[in-house]
Amino acid sequence: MARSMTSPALLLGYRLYVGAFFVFLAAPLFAAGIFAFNDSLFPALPWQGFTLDWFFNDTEPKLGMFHDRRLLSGLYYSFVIALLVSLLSVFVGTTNAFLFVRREFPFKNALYIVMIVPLVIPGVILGISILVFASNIANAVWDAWEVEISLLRPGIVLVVLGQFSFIATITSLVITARLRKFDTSLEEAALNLGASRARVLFTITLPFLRPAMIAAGIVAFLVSFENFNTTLFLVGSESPLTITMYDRMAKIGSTPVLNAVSFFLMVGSGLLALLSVVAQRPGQPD
Amino acid sequence: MSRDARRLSLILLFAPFALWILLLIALPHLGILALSMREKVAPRVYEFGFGNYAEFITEPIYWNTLLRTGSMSLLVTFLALIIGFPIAYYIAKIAGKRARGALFLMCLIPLWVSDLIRAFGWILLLRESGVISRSLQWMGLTQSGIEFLYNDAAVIVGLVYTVILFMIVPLVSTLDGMGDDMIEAGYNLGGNSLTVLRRIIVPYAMPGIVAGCIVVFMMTAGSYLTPILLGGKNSSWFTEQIYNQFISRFNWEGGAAFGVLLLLFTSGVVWIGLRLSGQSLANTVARS
Amino acid sequence: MTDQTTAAFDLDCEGVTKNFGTFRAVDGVSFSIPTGTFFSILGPSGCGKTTLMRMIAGFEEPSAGDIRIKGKSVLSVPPNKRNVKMVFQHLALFPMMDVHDNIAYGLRCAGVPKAEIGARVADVLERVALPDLARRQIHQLSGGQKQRIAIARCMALNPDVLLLDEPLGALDLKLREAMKIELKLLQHQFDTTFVYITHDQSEALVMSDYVAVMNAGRFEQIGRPEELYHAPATAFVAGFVGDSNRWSGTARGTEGETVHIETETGLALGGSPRGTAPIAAGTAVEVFVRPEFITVTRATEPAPEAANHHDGTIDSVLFNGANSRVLVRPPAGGLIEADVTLTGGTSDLRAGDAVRLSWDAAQTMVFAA
Amino acid sequence: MTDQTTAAFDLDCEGVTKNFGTFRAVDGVSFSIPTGTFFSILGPSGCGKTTLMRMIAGFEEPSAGDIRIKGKSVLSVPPNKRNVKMVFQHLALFPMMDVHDNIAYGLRCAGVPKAEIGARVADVLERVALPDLARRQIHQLSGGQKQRIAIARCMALNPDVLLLDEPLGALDLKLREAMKIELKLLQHQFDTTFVYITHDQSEALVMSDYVAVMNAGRFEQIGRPEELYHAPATAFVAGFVGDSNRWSGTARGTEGETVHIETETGLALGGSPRGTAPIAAGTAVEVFVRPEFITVTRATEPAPEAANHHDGTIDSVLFNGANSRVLVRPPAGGLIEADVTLTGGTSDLRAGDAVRLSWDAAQTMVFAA
Amino acid sequence: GSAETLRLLTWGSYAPDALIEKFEEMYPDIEVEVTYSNNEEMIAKLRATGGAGFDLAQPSHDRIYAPQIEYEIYKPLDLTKINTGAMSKVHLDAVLENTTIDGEVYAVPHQWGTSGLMANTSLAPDVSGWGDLCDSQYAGKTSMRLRRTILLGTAFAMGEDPFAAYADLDAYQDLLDRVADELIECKANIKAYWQGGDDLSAMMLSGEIVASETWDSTAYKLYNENPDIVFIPPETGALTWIDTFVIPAKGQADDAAYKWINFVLDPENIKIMSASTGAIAAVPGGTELLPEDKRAAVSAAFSDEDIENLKFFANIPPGVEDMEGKTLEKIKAATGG
Ligand SMILES: Nc1ncnc2c1ncn2[C@@H]1O[C@H](COP(=O)(O)OP(=O)(O)OP(=O)(O)O)[C@@H](O)[C@H]1O
Ligand SMILES: Nc1ncnc2c1ncn2[C@@H]1O[C@H](COP(=O)(O)OP(=O)(O)OP(=O)(O)O)[C@@H](O)[C@H]1O
Ligand SMILES: NCCCCNCCCN
Ligand SMILES: [Mg+2]
Ligand SMILES: [Mg+2]
Repeated sequence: MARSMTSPALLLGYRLYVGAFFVFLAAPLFAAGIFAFNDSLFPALPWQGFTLDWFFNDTEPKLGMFHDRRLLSGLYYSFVIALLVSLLSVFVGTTNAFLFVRREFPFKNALYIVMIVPLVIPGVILGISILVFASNIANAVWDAWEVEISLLRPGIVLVVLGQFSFIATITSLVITARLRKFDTSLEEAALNLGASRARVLFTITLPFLRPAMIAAGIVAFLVSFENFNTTLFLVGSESPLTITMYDRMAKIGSTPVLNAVSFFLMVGSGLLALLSVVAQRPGQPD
Repeated sequence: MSRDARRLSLILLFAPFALWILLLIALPHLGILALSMREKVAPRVYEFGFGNYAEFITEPIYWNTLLRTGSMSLLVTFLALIIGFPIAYYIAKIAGKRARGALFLMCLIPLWVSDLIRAFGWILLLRESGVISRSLQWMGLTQSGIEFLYNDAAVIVGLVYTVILFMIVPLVSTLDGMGDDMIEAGYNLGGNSLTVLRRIIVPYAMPGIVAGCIVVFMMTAGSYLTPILLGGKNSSWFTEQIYNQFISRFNWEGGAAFGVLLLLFTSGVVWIGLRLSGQSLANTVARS
Repeated sequence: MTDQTTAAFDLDCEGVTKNFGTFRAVDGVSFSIPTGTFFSILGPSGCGKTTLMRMIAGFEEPSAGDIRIKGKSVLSVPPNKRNVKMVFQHLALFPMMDVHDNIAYGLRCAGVPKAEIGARVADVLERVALPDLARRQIHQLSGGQKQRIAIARCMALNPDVLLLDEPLGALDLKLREAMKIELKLLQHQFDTTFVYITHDQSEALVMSDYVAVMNAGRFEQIGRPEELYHAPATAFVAGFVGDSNRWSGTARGTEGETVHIETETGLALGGSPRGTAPIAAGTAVEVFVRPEFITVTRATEPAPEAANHHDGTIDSVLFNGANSRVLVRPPAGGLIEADVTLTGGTSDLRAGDAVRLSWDAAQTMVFAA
Repeated sequence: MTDQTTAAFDLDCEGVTKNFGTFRAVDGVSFSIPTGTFFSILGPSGCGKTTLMRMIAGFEEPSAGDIRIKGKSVLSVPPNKRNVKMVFQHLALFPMMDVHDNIAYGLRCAGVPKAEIGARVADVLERVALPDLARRQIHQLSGGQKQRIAIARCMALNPDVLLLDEPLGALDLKLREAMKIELKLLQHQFDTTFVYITHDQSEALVMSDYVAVMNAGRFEQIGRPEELYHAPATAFVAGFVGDSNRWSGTARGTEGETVHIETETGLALGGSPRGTAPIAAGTAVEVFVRPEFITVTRATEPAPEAANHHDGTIDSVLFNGANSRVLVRPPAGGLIEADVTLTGGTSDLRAGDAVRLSWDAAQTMVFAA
Repeated sequence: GSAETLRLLTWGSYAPDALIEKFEEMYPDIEVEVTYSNNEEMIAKLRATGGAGFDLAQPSHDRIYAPQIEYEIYKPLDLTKINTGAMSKVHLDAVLENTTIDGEVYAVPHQWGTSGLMANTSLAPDVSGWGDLCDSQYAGKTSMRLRRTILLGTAFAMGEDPFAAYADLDAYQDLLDRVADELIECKANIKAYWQGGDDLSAMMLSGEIVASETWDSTAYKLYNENPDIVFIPPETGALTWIDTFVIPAKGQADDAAYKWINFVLDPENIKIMSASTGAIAAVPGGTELLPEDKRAAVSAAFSDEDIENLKFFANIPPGVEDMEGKTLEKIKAATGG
């Protein structure tokens, strides 16, 4: 192992550094989480005592998150959006994987780069470009026929499309990587054993891809859930949670209920992340 | 499969990709490109021209902000690399097999919450009445509270925090692929730790380093919430300018021009970076 | 086993050719395999073995020629409808299924009733002597077990022909040795035609009833292992099958059965002409002598009667138990390998010893180059 | 080559032990390697070979014992200061450098002046017979070329000892055969002490001056290849080195040099006691007979004089050119392997033939179990 | 089910849950969905949608005319459906005057309030004018929101009338440049620019700052927490805004929108509303409908003189928004300290 080369003192120093790094990683989350339990109207020291009011209390001024309908509906929209985004992204990620791993077509390498590009375009620009594009179409249609295509106006559909526009790259990369590892002789073996092409797809190839599809779906879900920059420009009246929280922070004032939501999200995402790890390794050493 | 079936299935596989890239990436970007070349001459009267770009060039505020955003993003990228590399190396090469997975997962923890909550957390820690300042007071290290928030350092800390895992992940995966025997061979042939790091580990990890730097740089330059929420009165970020153009000034044309400029600028920086490191997008970002 | 019309040959190929663009990977290959034979195709890497097998299985379409299974052309039969099963080089067991499901897969595809599947899986597992592994995951199997499951998965479908593409390639040395013998026993046991691809001559020789030696897309020779070894039809076969000392040279004249050769290194040899091309004085030739036919005696001791005698000193002794060998350097230069028996006693040959090498003209195979 | 004080032994280990937690991977290993020797460490997977080698190279610290290079203890010398170079199992060539830079790396580390480096790289490339590859990228090399570059990279530094950890493991069969001989020639050529790790007995036997057989962290025997093969000190060595027929059984009594055995399968054998443990009537024993010492004669023909005779029928004939073998089934059951020469003529043995197997008591190695 | 949705685009706290629940109880077919926003974002959103996506919005009275001219994002109101009689005449007239285009009325008033100063009187006793935020004795302990309000306030503090300057945009640009210089110089004095109500409250309550530019409503809330913190109408006059109701051009629930407008005019509902917003309803006696504590805060803040001196935000002519925006950017980007 590569560690054998370092002296014990150096190794200890190294470990301390790594430890400090993880403290750094945890600190803001810890701060955001812990104040959810502070019995105060402001998320700040001094510590006023422990309370669960910011989760469960049902009256102002300490309205708990589970009674705050705006936060709850934000949570709901976030969930719906994230679900749609992950389904769509996993689907397109899968077709892209087959396209780029299995098929030959002109400009394949260049198009593969094109597929990666959305990941590095600033989210703000994705948001505005899609907003402008959709508005232009909708306005043109309106000007021509006085027909309003509300799907092209800021709202859930645009948010989903906007997030999808770069999350699809993530899922494509994850699923493509897995498909590259797929030994095509498995498919030939199945054909050889008498299976039809469709059967091969559903009994061999897709099951092989499943862990990657699940993991990609979860990543897509998390990234969608926390996205702000792109969503900001595309959101209509159905605001997902990040937007709701931002509005709350910037336009109303933060109370520990925001910490409560943060805490709730940390726990939720933590569980989801754990799930994705489990999904990745059901005893398949490949 | 017959020829026709193959062609049909190719088309079916190609369609989602083409629709995605065309409708959500290419046309919208062409759209803002077109929009950016529209000058407003009077309410509801526009004509073609490069006025929005001229405005950018003649107005130091704008290009200063862009340069500031660019240079701070480079700084953040550099810091993320310097801080993240030892961590990635520890995870990939030093931690035991079990600890490795756990540490890797712990690196992903910041991803569990949104930018907003991360920034919120930093605000709670850094502000004058925040946890750090209060703790220092409590320990008697300082009399009055100290403001750690609302300055460039806070922005950099917050940004490094947000992006560092995107540096660590590709680094871990390339370093993972490097056998321990490579490092041992480096020592065995007489190299000291510095030589091994400089001549073997870093060159080997180059694709990962470049991939990490590209993603981190782009994310930083494109970030919005962190610089706004943690930044001080002097800190403007270029995305904020874009937002202002669009939202506060209803100046879509100007905002579009800024968007195009940001994209060109960051792509240019990435291109130069790839050139200098002799890597390509395909063997860096595409692999991680 | 099945109620198909019996044909003399399980598999017939006739002028099978495959072009990839301008490159001809398989070039007019014809052969017929009698029912129940262990048939090997032996050839160097890239000679077209896999391509030929993939055409038989239906994964590639021949550019020319015909392939018949049990006498019927299968050119228009899609791969999933051919009763030719295949064991892949890396076995291609389905990692997401356990052993039972791997074997049941083909049965399910064939629409075998659920109730029967269990019994047939158990039966075939019994026959490969792994009756208890039905519920194991693939990654829990050892290399040899995987091997047998891959065969079982095919055999459950009672194929007319089983194709095996270098199935031992991925195994380690010791296991490969063991599996050689085992594969032969399994073929006996199933009594099905096996077509076995390999580039390892020892595998081909040990297991096969017949071996086809393939080179650059063509079959050079088809025959029993002993024929190939002792009576190679071409220089390629002589060189590829078994170890040989090999020289290039020129024929100097013929005397009865014996042809006199001078090698490029300057050795004068008497050999027996082989192959179809005639050899006269002046013909450029390739000469092969197997190390086990060369007798090594100390220079001080009497050497046996033989057509060829060469003196030299031992350059190295390669002790390898029963298969030990010496490298002898004759004054003319180059090295000659000869098999010796080393007992570890004081009488053993050592590097530096002066020796005389002797061998018969009959063991000196001469081919026109 | 270097101006170090000459010592009788390039490498000495004394009671070297390595514990991983409670597990003892290497257990009191002692040996001395004379200058310029090809020394192999042969043992099954997991026996501690790599661990021992890593301690010599300095990548692990021994839990006990001493390691001396050219007579000086190196325990406190860091790995990059030991003049022991290592060829790794997967070679560990630096993929981001070309051949020249791989070789120059060590020279640069050693502070060799720039001007000299070019010459030394060219020189060592010459010596491994690859003078033209200096500017090739690593991935453009063939397996054998990589091998030689990995050795060249080490040899450029004039090491006292070169360690090689199963360097042929990743190569394919034919190449491995060729490299065996080549490695031995390279060692001659550089005249440096090679310590070679392998689990392949044929590699160890063919190349080495001395072989140490390792098992479960300990050295079972150190000796010349012939000694190990013909006079194994333990049952483990007898079983691990070379092919053997192997039986478990019980000693029934001793008569002069000969001990009488009954195997578990019911064969009565006369053998010669080996190893250090005394064998008396009733001792449980392991018996080994090498296939090449068993003579096969047809039941109808006279068999040679020998202490052991067993009749049986041939179960299978494994034709493998010079190394052909028959599996004979005696009435008592089990299979006995014997080497035979098959010429492809009509007189060759065939499956089903009745034969008699004969071998001497001296070739029947008996160890107390 | 078949419930109609009223998509309300409004200021934070302008749609308290209690009121929404009450409304939904009253009109079970209507579901209210609220998006919090501010003037700029409201207009930006409606511009992006061409006036679609929302059914009712609440920009301030000065933000209706120009956007409507330029983007046509509002639809004319049917005043007959609105209980205008319940509104206070000053505010209604002011709004109608500002938002009537080609004879069509686009907005009616809802709540009004002022922008001015806030100070912790125990720590900063002498704050009286906009310029005091730049007083070096409060160095590092003041704040402002970097929006047009502070531009206007500073202009007044410099003795100019920015609203008058709207008539001549060149002159206005000149004024803006001078304001910018002033504010850039002031930067060193400022701790941070606040964004919404929250950060301001936190900084003020914790004592991190002692004085700031503010919305009066924010100050009233803090007065409740700490009576030392009071709203201070600047000596040049507090800037008065009226937040209105407008119906976006492609609103799809006009009836529900009118219902909401009338609903919040009900005195009982005004009480709930004002308790939440801290602003004063644009109805006769609106101040009376403020909750006790807020009313106290208002009377602590305003003398009659101050009330006299109120300055309504004037309609923003097209183009001004952009000039101001650029000035703000310039201030933000300047490295003042
Ligand atoms: N799809 C293809 N397109 C072009 N050339 C091909 C294709 N498949 C195989 N070839 C070429 O045909 C030749 C024969 O390939 P094949 O795989 O049949 O060799 P092989 O005898 O199986 O070799 P190995 O022992 O290495 O598996 C090779 O030169 C190979 O490069
Ligand atoms: N760092 C370690 N920690 C714990 N156990 C170890 C470590 N390294 C090796 N071992 C154990 O020590 C034993 C010897 O390992 P070693 O690698 O030396 O075997 P080897 O003889 O080289 O085997 P192979 O031929 O498979 O390479 C093995 O059982 C191994 O699991
Ligand atoms: N410039 C106009 C400001 C209008 C402010 N409305 C404020 C509502 C705050 N709760
Ligand atoms: Mg092949
Ligand atoms: Mg090892």
